[in-house]
Amino acid sequence: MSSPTLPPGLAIQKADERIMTLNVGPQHPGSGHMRIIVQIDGDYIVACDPDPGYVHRGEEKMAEYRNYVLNIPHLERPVIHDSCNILYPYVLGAEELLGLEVPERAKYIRVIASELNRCVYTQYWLAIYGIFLGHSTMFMWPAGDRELLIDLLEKMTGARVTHSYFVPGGIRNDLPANFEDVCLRQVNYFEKRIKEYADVFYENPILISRTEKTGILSREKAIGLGTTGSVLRASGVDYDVRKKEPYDVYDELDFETNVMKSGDSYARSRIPWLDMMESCRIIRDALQKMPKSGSVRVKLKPNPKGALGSVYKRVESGRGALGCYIISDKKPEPYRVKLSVPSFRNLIALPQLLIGEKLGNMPSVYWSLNYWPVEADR
Amino acid sequence: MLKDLITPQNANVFVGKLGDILEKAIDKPLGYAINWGRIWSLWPVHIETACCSVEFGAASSPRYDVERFGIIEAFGSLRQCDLVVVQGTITRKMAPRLRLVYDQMPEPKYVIAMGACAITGGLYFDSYNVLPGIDGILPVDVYVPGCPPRPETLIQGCMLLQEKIKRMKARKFV
Amino acid sequence: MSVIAPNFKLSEFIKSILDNLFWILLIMALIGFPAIQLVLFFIEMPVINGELLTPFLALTWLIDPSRSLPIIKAFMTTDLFRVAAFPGFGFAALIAAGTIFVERKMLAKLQLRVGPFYCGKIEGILQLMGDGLKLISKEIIIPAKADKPLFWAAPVLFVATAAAFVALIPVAPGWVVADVDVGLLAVFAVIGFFPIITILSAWSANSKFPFIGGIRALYQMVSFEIPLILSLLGVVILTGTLNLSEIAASQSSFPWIIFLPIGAIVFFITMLAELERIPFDLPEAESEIVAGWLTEFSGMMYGLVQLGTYLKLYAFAGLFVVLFLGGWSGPMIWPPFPEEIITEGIELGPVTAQFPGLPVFSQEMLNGTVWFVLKTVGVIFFILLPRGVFPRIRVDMLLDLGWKKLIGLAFVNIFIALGLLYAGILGPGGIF
Amino acid sequence: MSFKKIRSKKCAYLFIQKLGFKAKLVGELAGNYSTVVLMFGFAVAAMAPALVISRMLSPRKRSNPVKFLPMECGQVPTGEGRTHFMMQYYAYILMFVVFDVVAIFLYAWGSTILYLPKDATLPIIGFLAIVFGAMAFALHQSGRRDIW
Amino acid sequence: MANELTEFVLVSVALLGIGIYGLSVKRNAIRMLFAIEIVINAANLNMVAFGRFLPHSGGQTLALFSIAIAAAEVAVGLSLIIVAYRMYHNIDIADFRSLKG
Amino acid sequence: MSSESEKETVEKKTEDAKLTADKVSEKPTPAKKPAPTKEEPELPAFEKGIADKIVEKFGEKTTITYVKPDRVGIKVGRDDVHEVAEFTRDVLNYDHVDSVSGVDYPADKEIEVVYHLSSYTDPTLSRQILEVATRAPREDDPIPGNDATRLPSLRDIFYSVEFHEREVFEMLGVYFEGHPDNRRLLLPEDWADLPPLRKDFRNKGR
Amino acid sequence: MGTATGIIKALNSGIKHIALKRFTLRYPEEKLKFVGDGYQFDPTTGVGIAGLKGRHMLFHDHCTGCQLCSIACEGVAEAIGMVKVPEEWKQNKKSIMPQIDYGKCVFCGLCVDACPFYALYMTNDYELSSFSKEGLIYTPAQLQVKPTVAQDSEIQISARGATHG
Amino acid sequence: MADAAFLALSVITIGSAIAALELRSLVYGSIALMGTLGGIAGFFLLLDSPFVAMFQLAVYVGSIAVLILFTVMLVKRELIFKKIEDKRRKFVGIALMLVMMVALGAVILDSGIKQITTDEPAVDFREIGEDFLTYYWPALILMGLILSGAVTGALVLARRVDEENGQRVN
Ligand code: SF4
Ligand code: SF4
Ligand code: SF4
Repeated sequence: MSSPTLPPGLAIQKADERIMTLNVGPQHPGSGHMRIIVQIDGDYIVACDPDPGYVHRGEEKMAEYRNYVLNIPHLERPVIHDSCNILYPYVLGAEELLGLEVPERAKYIRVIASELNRCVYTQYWLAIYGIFLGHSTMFMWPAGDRELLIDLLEKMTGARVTHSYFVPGGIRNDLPANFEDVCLRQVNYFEKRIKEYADVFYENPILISRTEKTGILSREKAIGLGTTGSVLRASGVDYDVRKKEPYDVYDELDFETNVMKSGDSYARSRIPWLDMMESCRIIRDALQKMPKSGSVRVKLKPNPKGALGSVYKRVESGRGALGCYIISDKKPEPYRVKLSVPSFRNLIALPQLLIGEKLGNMPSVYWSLNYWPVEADR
Repeated sequence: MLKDLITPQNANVFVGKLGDILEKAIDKPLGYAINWGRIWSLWPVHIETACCSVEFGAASSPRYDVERFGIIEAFGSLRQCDLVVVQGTITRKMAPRLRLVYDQMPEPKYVIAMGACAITGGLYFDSYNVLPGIDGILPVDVYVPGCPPRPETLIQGCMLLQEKIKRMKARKFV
Repeated sequence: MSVIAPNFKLSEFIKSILDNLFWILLIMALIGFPAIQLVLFFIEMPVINGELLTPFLALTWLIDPSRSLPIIKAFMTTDLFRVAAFPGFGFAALIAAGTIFVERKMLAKLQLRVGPFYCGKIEGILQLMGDGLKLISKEIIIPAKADKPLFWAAPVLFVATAAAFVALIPVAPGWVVADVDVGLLAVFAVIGFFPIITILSAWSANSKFPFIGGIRALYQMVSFEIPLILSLLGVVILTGTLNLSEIAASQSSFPWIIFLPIGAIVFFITMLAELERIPFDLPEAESEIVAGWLTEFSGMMYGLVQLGTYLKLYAFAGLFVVLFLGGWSGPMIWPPFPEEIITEGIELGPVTAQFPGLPVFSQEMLNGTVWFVLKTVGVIFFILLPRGVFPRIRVDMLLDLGWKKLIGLAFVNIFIALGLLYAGILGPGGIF
Repeated sequence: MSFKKIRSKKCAYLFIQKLGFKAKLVGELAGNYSTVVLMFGFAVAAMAPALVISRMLSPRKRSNPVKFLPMECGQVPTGEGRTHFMMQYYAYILMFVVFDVVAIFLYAWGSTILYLPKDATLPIIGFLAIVFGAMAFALHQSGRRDIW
Repeated sequence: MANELTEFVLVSVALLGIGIYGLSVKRNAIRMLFAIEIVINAANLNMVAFGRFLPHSGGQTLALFSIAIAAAEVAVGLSLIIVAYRMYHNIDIADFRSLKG
Repeated sequence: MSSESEKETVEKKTEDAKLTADKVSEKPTPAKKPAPTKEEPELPAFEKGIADKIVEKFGEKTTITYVKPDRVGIKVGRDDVHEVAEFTRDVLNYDHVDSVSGVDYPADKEIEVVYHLSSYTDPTLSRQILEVATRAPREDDPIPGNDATRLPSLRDIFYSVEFHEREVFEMLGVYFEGHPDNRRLLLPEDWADLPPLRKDFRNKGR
Repeated sequence: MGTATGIIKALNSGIKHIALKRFTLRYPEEKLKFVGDGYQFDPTTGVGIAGLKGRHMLFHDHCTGCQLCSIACEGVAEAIGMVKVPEEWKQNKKSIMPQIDYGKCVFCGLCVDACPFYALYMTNDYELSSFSKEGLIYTPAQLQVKPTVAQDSEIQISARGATHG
Repeated sequence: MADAAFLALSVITIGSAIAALELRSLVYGSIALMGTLGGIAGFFLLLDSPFVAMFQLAVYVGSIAVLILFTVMLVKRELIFKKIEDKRRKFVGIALMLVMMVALGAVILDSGIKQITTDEPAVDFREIGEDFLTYYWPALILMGLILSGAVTGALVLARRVDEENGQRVN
């Protein structure tokens, strides 16, 4: 992990004179909820310092005051549009600590909900990626098609984004009547729609030439930096928690992981799109294999107490492996909850990727890291 | 007799009266027109403060499309904007920046507090890093509750704001 | 808690307008008409219909509509009318306004949404007015360390330069503000002013993002000026004139785009770049440099820059039409005026008033204008379309495109034109 | 000379209705251009009031000095706005200055080509060849990053 | 008034004078470039004026030629100034004298 | 150290938990697909092997906290953590750190920092998480960066801990020696209170 | 040439979309339908499942004033406060009932889950924006009001794209 | 009309020429220089040579002025607003200027130039191109060489020599 070097021809004579410091954010269309301090020499970025923490709300501290159930609304707030997935490891861990056993049907419904949520997240990410590339249609189409799945989730859980759907011991309420048909119809249409993105986004020569060969993260670097999710898989490492360490019923479902070798922004932006198609496949498969009836939730005692010990659970969220480390000390409240979030893990790659890039590549490289600032800040 | 009437004082009074009448006459239609323009062209500033920005984005997506109300999202610079939608939690790190953004915007400007966090702190009422609502730092015009508010609720909030602008005085003085 | 004043009623609004009308009429009667008379007495008047326009005559003409037509016609031949209204500023601003509306609606349709809808009841056609009124009543912020004269002047100069560009575009045979015999060169000269205004305004704002944006704009406009100039040389070679009206007239049988498609494509791309439209909107790339050189402009200043941009868009589209699509030429679709209108004029029902010599514009001119507007709108559509389809490109790619690919293509175009000329297909003694 | 000859010979080339109007008096031709200036002036005269009216109508609050700082993404700005700053593409501007001349120069040739014998194209071909050489070199140079 | 050659020549003489004043007084390299431009323009004006009054195309032709050369000169001149500025961080001609050694 | 007794209880409890967990994971897969989860009985042996390797190398310096399916926990003294990390990277093939969590134990007057290691390159380790815990002394009146709460930084071994360690530094006041960039990350620039994740820092009203 | 075909393809796709139907839900005129196909909402009583993100509805005759909802909410957002209701309502012995501050409520539905007497439900009435913070506090009397359900749009998929109808 | 235009142009040209040299800020100086160049273009128009006039506008104002502005913005902010001139030489310069103007003016007014007036039609701009391609073609080639040499030389000059130890400190 040698320190990044400047590109040839960029040695600077008098640093104070030619370098301009730009604050990108927090009020900036290309920063999200964070600030990136970049220093540019002409058109080239020579130094970059991400400054997250604008949405740091102390979730982990607050989780120490609430019992296992009341924590649920809190812990899904970091990624409200991927709320099923961010709750997933916590719920799995809490189930292990509380010694609960989830009914079969609930497991399938959880998988469906989390895959739907993954698509919803990815579509939103794609939409913002469009804004960052100056492509307003690329914002509108995914943001619109995303609503199809949000509609499904709304039918399942009653809420558009913050579902609070997973609880220790299962899910909160059963699927509505006639859900399978509606789900199949809308997911099929959704899949058809996202395939249409190819012409305008992914095979658009301008987009390709803008993102290809920019911000290249080599395989070794990707591993060494501990990146995860699409960033990792774009660099040629085939690692998906759903495959490697299947939780719930993922080992019974039929899907592939997508890997690309090049490790540039283009690969990083294309992998989530391919993943969405796999998600559609998983949803259809799960709808088929799901037991048609049965209980979906084990009844919890009020204020359940966790067993003494600790668990570390992880799942594959829309951004990558999401771990949850819970320490319990036999009280109704967990002693410590730590979310190991993929955004925070991917953020470390940002300075590495940006230095030496052109200023025009900054938004695309930054957002191709599949970064959601609120999650990183917790 | 007529000569007595035409004095400088009387002329002054006459001109003053004329001015008053003119101002009154101009004030209302002009104010109405200006307010009408302001109603239909609310450009929100691009500041995301927390997770409510997801639903703010959804509100400008094709399904809800706030551009129907003349609200365009894609404005980069705060100098051209007139609406701050505080999209959620204001942390102690963000608060001074938010205030600065508000200060740097041109008059007239409006504030919508979106989400429980922006109104009272919401879920984070006991967090160490979150402000209990933004009333302390910005004058809020409309509160939009929810966590996050549905886009419909946000649109309803915008309509309330339009209603409010309609009833505001357009200018202090000509 | 905010206090809300009672609602403002539409009836009061109407009443206040009536009030105003009353006052305006009163002031007109008391001050306006005497003033006009005075002016008419002291100013040299034109001769219309063989009569010297004396004040009394003018008054009678004001009363009798049929006699006022000559005045209008005489006014329409003046430079002021051309500059302010028809082929000049008013016409261009109207098309620019239409463009903004169409752009928003079309983009919305492409993105499967509605676009402006509620402002102005019918599909949001008054949206632009709303924006304009808002902008004009918005505070203008001048940054503290800005260079004030330049900062104030930049938006106005921008509009003015765009207007000067508009002045060179012929709309119909004989209807052009400035019929200049080196019109094409004049166009290049005017285009050359935009980078200067941009960089000056960017420099004057004394802020980082405008400065970067201004420099980007400069690079962009400057680099694409050369392919722009070269891509039009083909047309000049084939017509042998630099006068835009003559170039347009030379295409009465077929437009040059048939023979010089490469030149047209190159010109179109450079046009997009000069207009700073997506995919070449780097100077305003909001995700990189906030709003580029417009970052510090607030209120009406921003509005003026937008107006200038769209005037420029109209002018470029018009130039494309004139150079490659045959300008105003097209089959006659305007219905001919009935004989009696031309000779006798119209009789208006109960109040018997005759308007002899009514068709203020000739049939050819109206037809030409219709064709010109139709073609321009078509070109504008194609200028607007990429905004929905392409992302923004990067500075180095842009410069590469301009300097390597487009200049090469422009020379290919020149050699095609030369080949056509020397092979005897076009030109003196050619087949066509 | 040849140009006059062709003009008198009645050009068979029908596209051109008339050849350029020639001024008898000094400054006669300038009248055509005055309308461009008039248009420029009209736009200034019409748009400057817009700014003035806007200044009159708009509410103004200047109590806050922060408002007049340069805008920098919600951050109190640091450093100089107009820094000594340059992008790496200075070479393109240098090239522009030279090739702009060349490009407009070609119009002197392009607009006369109809009236000239064919062998008059040779000098311009030579000229272009030289300029192409220079341009190739310049483009090669401008690809370098260290020019600014 | 404008129908006479003399006026144009006089204007050009005035410009020439101003240019020479600038060249002799200013030490700012960029200002000196301005002065040079003014002198060149005075010359161009003369050329075109004579070309118009003794109707001959040579005047305009030479003026075009001169403008083109001026563009080349400015490009080289500014490059020189930039090189010098990069070395000395100043644009004072007096500082550049040490260029010679 | 008083934590030993606690550790034993933890071990017992986790064994119980493991049993229940086994039961849970056996139930839903009766006969559908035997393939992927077939080696489940052997797995603890594999994890045991990892644990044994560490114990073999370091002996007394490390203690095994627990061995569960796919999870191994070890505990190291603060002086040896660097060495152990190097060993896990070079010999055991763990190549990155998933998460770094700081846990405050006011009763023990210690702060624990837990590294969760996992591996992308070694396919046999893809299910594994190795938990390396180490403890630093805790001070009641912390002056972050300038007191005894210090640990060696693992950044030169696992680059991926860079931001995590910055976070732990500001959240618990553990100074990492050898970390090049011990700056504040998430909290406001003017934060002057206790590090917030310490147990004696109370949220308002709680 | 790949570039050219790519550009043409993109333009083509863009133009094709101009012909598609608009997806927009024209909100103030149309509202999303929560009734029927798959939605978990009971139009007759006006109540939905606990996750539904609308305001609450309180059945006065069921509420016993047991404060369980308030206790549940304490861990979430402290949105519920118990207030005295007029004695003459005679709904429950302590004559206290929940009052919800929607400036704080996050619509998690945990209070609904917590209520043992099925007195508290969530509805689909989401139009809660207000000019003032006080306007966001809903007293038991306001909570009793049954929301009107005049909503009829849902996503429909046809050959010319998805629409609301 | 033409007289008024001539007067206005003279004032603009000479005034802005003085301003270009004397204004404190280099940026405003460049703007004033643009005024001079534009004024000269106006004279060209008055002299019925629109091609040259437009050439002047496009080349001088459109590109040379841009290059100058750009270079001005490249130098340090203090230098833009600093007056660098010789105090001692100032009066000498002014005297030189006046002497030259008076002398040349006297010569001109004295010479036969005053008699030259014309009624001939102006030269058409197409004749310029014709000239270049026929009579002046060696000059055209020469110009090509000069321009090529200029761009090559300018680019070679503008290249920055990297310093080896110039790594930035951060
Ligand atoms: S109100 Fe809810 S969604 Fe909005 S910022 Fe707060 S927690 Fe996030
Ligand atoms: S609503 Fe339910 S939980 Fe709340 S006080 Fe009434 S009965 Fe008790
Ligand atoms: S929905 Fe949640 S936040 Fe709202 S009152 Fe009920 S428990 Fe409290």
